[in-house]
Amino acid sequence: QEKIKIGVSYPTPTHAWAAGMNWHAEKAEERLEALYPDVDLILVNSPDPGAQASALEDLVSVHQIDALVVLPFESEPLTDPVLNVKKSGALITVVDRGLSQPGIEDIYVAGNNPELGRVSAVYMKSRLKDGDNIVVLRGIPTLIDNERFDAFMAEIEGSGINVLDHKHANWNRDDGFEVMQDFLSRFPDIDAVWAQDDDIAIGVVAALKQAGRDGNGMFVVGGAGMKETIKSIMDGDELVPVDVLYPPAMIATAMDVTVAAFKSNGPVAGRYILGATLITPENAASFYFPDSPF
Amino acid sequence: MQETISNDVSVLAAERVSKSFGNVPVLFSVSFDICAGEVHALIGENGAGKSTLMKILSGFLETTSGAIRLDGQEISLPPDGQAEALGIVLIHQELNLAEQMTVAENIYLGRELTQHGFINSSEMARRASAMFAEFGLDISPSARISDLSIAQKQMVEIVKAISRNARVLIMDEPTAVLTEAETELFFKQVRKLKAGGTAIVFVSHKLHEVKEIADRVTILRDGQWITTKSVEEFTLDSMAQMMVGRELSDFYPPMNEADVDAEIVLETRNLNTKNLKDISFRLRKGEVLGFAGLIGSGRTELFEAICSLEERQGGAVQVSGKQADFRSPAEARDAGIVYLTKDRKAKGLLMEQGMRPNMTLFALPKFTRRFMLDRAAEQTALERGIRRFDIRARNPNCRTRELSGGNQQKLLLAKIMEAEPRIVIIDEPTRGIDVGTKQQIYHFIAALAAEGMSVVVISSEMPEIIGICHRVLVMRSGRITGELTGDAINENEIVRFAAGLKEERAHG
Amino acid sequence: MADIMTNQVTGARTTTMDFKTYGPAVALLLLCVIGFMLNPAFLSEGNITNLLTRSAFIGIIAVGATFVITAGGIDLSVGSMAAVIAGVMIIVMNNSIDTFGTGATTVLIGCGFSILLGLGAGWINGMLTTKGKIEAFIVTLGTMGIFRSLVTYFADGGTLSLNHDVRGTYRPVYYDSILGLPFPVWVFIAVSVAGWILLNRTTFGRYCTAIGSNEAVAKYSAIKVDRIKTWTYVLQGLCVAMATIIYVPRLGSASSSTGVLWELEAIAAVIIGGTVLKGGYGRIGGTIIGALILTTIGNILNFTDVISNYLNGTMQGLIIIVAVLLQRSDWSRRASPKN
Amino acid sequence: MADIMTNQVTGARTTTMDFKTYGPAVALLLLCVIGFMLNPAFLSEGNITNLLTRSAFIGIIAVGATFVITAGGIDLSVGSMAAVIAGVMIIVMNNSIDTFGTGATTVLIGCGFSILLGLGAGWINGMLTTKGKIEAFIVTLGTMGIFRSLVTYFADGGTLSLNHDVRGTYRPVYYDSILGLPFPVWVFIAVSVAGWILLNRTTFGRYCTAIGSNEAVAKYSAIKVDRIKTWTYVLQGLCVAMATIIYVPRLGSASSSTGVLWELEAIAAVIIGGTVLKGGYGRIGGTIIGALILTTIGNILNFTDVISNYLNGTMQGLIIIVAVLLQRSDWSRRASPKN
Ligand SMILES: Nc1ncnc2c1ncn2[C@@H]1O[C@H](COP(=O)(O)OP(=O)(O)OP(=O)(O)O)[C@@H](O)[C@H]1O
Ligand SMILES: Nc1ncnc2c1ncn2[C@@H]1O[C@H](COP(=O)(O)OP(=O)(O)OP(=O)(O)O)[C@@H](O)[C@H]1O
Ligand SMILES: [Mg+2]
Ligand SMILES: [Mg+2]
Repeated sequence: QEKIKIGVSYPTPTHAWAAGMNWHAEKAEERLEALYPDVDLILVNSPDPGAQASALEDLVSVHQIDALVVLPFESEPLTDPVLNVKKSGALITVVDRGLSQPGIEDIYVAGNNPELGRVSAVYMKSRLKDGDNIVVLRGIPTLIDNERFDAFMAEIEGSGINVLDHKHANWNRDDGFEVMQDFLSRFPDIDAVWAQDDDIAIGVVAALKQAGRDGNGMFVVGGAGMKETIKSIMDGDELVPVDVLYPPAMIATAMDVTVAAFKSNGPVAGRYILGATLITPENAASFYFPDSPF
Repeated sequence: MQETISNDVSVLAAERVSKSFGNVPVLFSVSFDICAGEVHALIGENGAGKSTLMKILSGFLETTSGAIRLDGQEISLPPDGQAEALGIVLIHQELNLAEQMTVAENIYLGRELTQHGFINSSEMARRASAMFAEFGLDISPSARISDLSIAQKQMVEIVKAISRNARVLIMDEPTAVLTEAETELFFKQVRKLKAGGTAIVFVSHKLHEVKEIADRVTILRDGQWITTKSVEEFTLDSMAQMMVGRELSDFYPPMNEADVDAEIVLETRNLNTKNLKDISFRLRKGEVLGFAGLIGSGRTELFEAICSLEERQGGAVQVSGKQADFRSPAEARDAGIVYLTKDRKAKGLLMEQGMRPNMTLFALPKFTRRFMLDRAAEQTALERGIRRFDIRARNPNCRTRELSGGNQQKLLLAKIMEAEPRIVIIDEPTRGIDVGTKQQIYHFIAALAAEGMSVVVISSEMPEIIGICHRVLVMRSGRITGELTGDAINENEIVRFAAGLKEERAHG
Repeated sequence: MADIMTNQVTGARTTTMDFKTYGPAVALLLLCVIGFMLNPAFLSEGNITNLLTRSAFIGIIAVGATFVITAGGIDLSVGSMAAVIAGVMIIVMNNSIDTFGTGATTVLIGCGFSILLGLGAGWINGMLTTKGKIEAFIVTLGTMGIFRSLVTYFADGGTLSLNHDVRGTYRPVYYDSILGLPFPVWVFIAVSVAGWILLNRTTFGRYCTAIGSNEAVAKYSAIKVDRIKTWTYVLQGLCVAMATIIYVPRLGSASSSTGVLWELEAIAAVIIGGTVLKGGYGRIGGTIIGALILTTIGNILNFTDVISNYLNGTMQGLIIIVAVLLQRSDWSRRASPKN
Repeated sequence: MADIMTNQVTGARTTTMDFKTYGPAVALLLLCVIGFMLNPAFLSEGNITNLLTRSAFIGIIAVGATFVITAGGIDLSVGSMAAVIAGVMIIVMNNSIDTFGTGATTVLIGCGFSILLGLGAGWINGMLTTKGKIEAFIVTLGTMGIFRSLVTYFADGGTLSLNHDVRGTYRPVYYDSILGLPFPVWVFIAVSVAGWILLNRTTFGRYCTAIGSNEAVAKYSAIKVDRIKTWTYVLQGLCVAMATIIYVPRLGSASSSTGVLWELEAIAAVIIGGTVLKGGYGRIGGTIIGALILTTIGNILNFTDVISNYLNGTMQGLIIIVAVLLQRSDWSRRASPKN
């Protein structure tokens, strides 16, 4: 009997968030294939946009997929390749990063990047007062990073909080550590740090502790919802009191919805935007997945 | 004083040329000229400045002071071999070939034949073939340089230079690595060029060759012009004497009788390699054993195989009666057997390093104390080597490349002798070495043998083989074809064995 | 006598050369067999076409790299150069729309800019290496960083996108076929043939080989070493520009992640193909097979989920090493002494 | 006369050598002056300490790379090797807790494993290069991919984290100071001194230089070329292991992004320091200064917001090129002819 083939394409995990996504994707594959023997999910990951475009070609020409779940490396370069998949007749589900041309995808599942920046800034404003100083450690220079950063700055604007400087720490612990070390040498008075991402935050915390500047109400806001961070929020850590959710499990959601498109009798096409929830000690437990690598 | 210069006939001339490297002067107001249709030989001790003068005359070096005249006109020669466009071609003392490229590609490098803008490979190969045929050489134009023996490479250099139809052909020791047979082939071409009006400069330490081919001879000593005279006015002895500045008596050392019953220190039985077939011979303690043969007869390969520098394909080697299958040159060295290569530039010395690291490289384990290099001992070794082999470096800190060719050769000899071997194999021991030092080296070899060391001399210089060896083995085509002992060693016999006119079952 | 010797030498040489020549081809064939066994769709026309088209980018760049490497140099900047050229091309085309519309003129202006930039970037690499006398590795490591950060700057950290209508005009350059072969494959073939002729049949190629083989000898043969070396980098730049011209219509965008690691892929293709990294021996044919091998490895890994995704890199590494092991013969022994 | 001459020459020689020797140091000094002018806090004790500690990783790896490069090789796998060693170390330590607790024993077991892995990985690189007769560039490009993907596999694409209590035990190795200098700096100093002695005062170092200058001469000088070359890779592996041992306690984690591009940084440090990429001339002192230069560039760029973040790479590239231009003197002319 002919199987329903669903290709799942996403970037090769090079940092923990992506690894978490990969973990959730694999779990979902196991679960869905067990549930529906006639569904075959094919997971491929690619190290760069060109390779992902190639992988999409291969999914069509070799596997002849019926549906595609894709987390594009970047929006622009993958718009056309995804369009080509669509032309082969496959159902398209886009995850996280929208394509640059509307109307290609049948289903859209995403987190909310500007909201992540905004929620972080709102929290900063709630803890800091006029004239306080913060530094910002950004991710890899990409659209996502820009969206988060711009929304953050827009929200901070007019609050009287000074953003002393912002540097790219590339969603990487080592870079977070080194950039923070240098910020600490450079600015004698820092009241809080927006690290944007939990990996960077880990490096920032290490640098703060090394310099002995982790007291006096200093705090760091990361993002994404790494399990270690959530655990320490649950334990009431002062230095990293909150986190802003950007769930890697969204890929599983997308796979569920896509399979549902073949299996459900209800309509599934549409947009599913997941919130950028502020994780606090009160709600942390519900975002804690101890088995995930992230 | 420069009465021999007559500007109206000389094609190329140096006038009161001086040259210093940094602050070291090596030529002092030297004048030199070449006329069309003559062979002008330049001789002198190692480091006298011959190569320097030749490079100046062909534009590879600039003068510090003095003038160069081409056809009587003062000229400043363009650098880097571009003087070729003016008809001046230099064969460097050291090989200058691109190893990975083929013979034909090298011969035409820089002036490829083209057709409609594309390289005409077949035509170049055809012409190269024709030139080799005219020479009487069998080298394939499509062979890669790296696969040729050093003598073949030298012939390629010569053919390359001759093919350029130069007006002035300057040759810096072209015959140093050639056997007499090849030298004859070469001289035939030289005479032909001379007849065609080419002006030729010939540098050599083989004085009999100078006597044979040159019309005029200029002698340099320590960078000073000594004399320029017609070749008839010299005898071999007077040439040597004027070069060295002293009388050279007892050129070859007195030969002590070889002890035919001395123990056998090295023996091979039915040794085979890629090009060698069933080589068997014996070397006795205190013996000087010569190996003669033509280009590619396999002498080098034989001893490289024994020292594990080349692959062996069967056969047995014994050193002092014990099986000796060395797995590395280091094992051979530690067993007291060393090989001195004739290819000093590619295999012998680190040209970019100083003299000291080169001197001790081969025997380096000897120079360690508590795991550290003993630099004082290295320095002592260098000083010893310089004294023993009369290495003349104006600047002891100079890099090896800056030494004159002959002094490099001496350094190589000193390097190998640092290992204090019991058996030493010297491939072309006096390649590029002046007569004075040659004499010293011959006496040195004789002294080694007298002390009970065994010496193998691979040489293309017949007089040398005859002058210092107790016994001579002749090789041809990868086999030993003859053996000569004592008074039976003479040029005639060697040539007959080497050329295949005579053959006996060698019994070593 | 000498006759026998010479013949023996020549004979031995031919066999080794053959193995050397066919080694990469054998490796590629083996890969194809493996691919077919894993999934017969591997040999489908669609997949073969995809594979060839994909190889075109790296292949064209690698043809340029063959010259640089043959002449004893190296260029680590090609990936970033491609990115910055793509970026500037897109900016230029988007800005030309007002004046020239969204038609072929705009695309041609973009392509012209691409070529100019490629030549210019190559010339800078070449001059810094020859006149500046800095080692090529350092020069191109430097320009690699510079180009990469310039494209990030131009794109403001994001992605530069080609105007939608211009893309429509430009699209066929990547997606259309002539006589059943996609256009990029034709460009690849043309560049390969031109490269082969240039390397093997012109004095320029001969000089590259001579310089890589022994710079002093080349210099003494009155070859203008610096000029030829500079030209190899300029040629490399030109190849990068051509690869970019067919790359841009594929994805219609450029960002700081465009062309990452292409330099290593290009160099790997060249060396897998049998060119000697230290210079002095280059093979365009081998380079092309090398590029095909690399793309095929990626393609095959997309074909199977037998292997954990995370181990793709392991497979790639192993295959590259084995492919070279296949053709190692005794070449390296011969080539290694720098003499 | 000859005497006077000799002295004069030695004089001349010394000046060129001096410029060569001090070139990198001058560049470093200039950078420090610039740093200070941009922000006086640059010269604060805290920042200098940070800078030295950071340089330790790349510095230690670069000391190993100096040997590999001096002997005419290259190792592109060091960054990935560091990542995989760090990963395995963490796994081993986490698994040792049940048996050995969270004390020093566990940490020592981890370190022991690290050393073994480093030696083993280096040995594999060395054997493939020498016995396998594959070019070092390809071998280590292959192992680079393999190591990188192995750590991704072990970490399941994510991050491997060291048990919290073990980290407590291990932490001082990165964060504690002895006599005012952090422990990693001491290790760096020790490795540098050992490396200097090894390269300049032992037969091994002499042999590396000889092999790098001319492999054939080395062979004819009874040097076991293959063995020495293999040892350089083993030494490189050891250096990577040591760098990893001081890296792991810093953040207590390893992931697939650990050590990315360290290979290029290490090679750049070596070459900025004056070692010749083609081999035959190596300088440990230069390498150390090279490593400091690279770290200082990054540090300075974090100290100013004059330059757009996106242009960091441009500044880095420019500074590297200029630093090398500063010390080019006439060395490259001397070194360029291969024979
Ligand atoms: N590039 C150089 N730099 C410094 N000194 C040099 C250089 N080239 C040659 N010399 C020195 O110049 C002197 C003359 O050398 P040259 O090579 O001309 O001697 P030669 O007469 O050719 O000797 P040989 O018979 O040994 O070849 C030597 O003392 C040599 O050390
Ligand atoms: N590595 C090699 N590969 C192929 N042929 C070789 C190799 N080495 C030497 N030969 C060939 O083997 C033959 C023997 O050369 P060998 O150098 O031993 O002779 P020789 O008696 O020393 O003479 P020559 O004076 O030419 O050195 C030559 O024809 C040479 O070209
Ligand atoms: Mg000379
Ligand atoms: Mg020989």
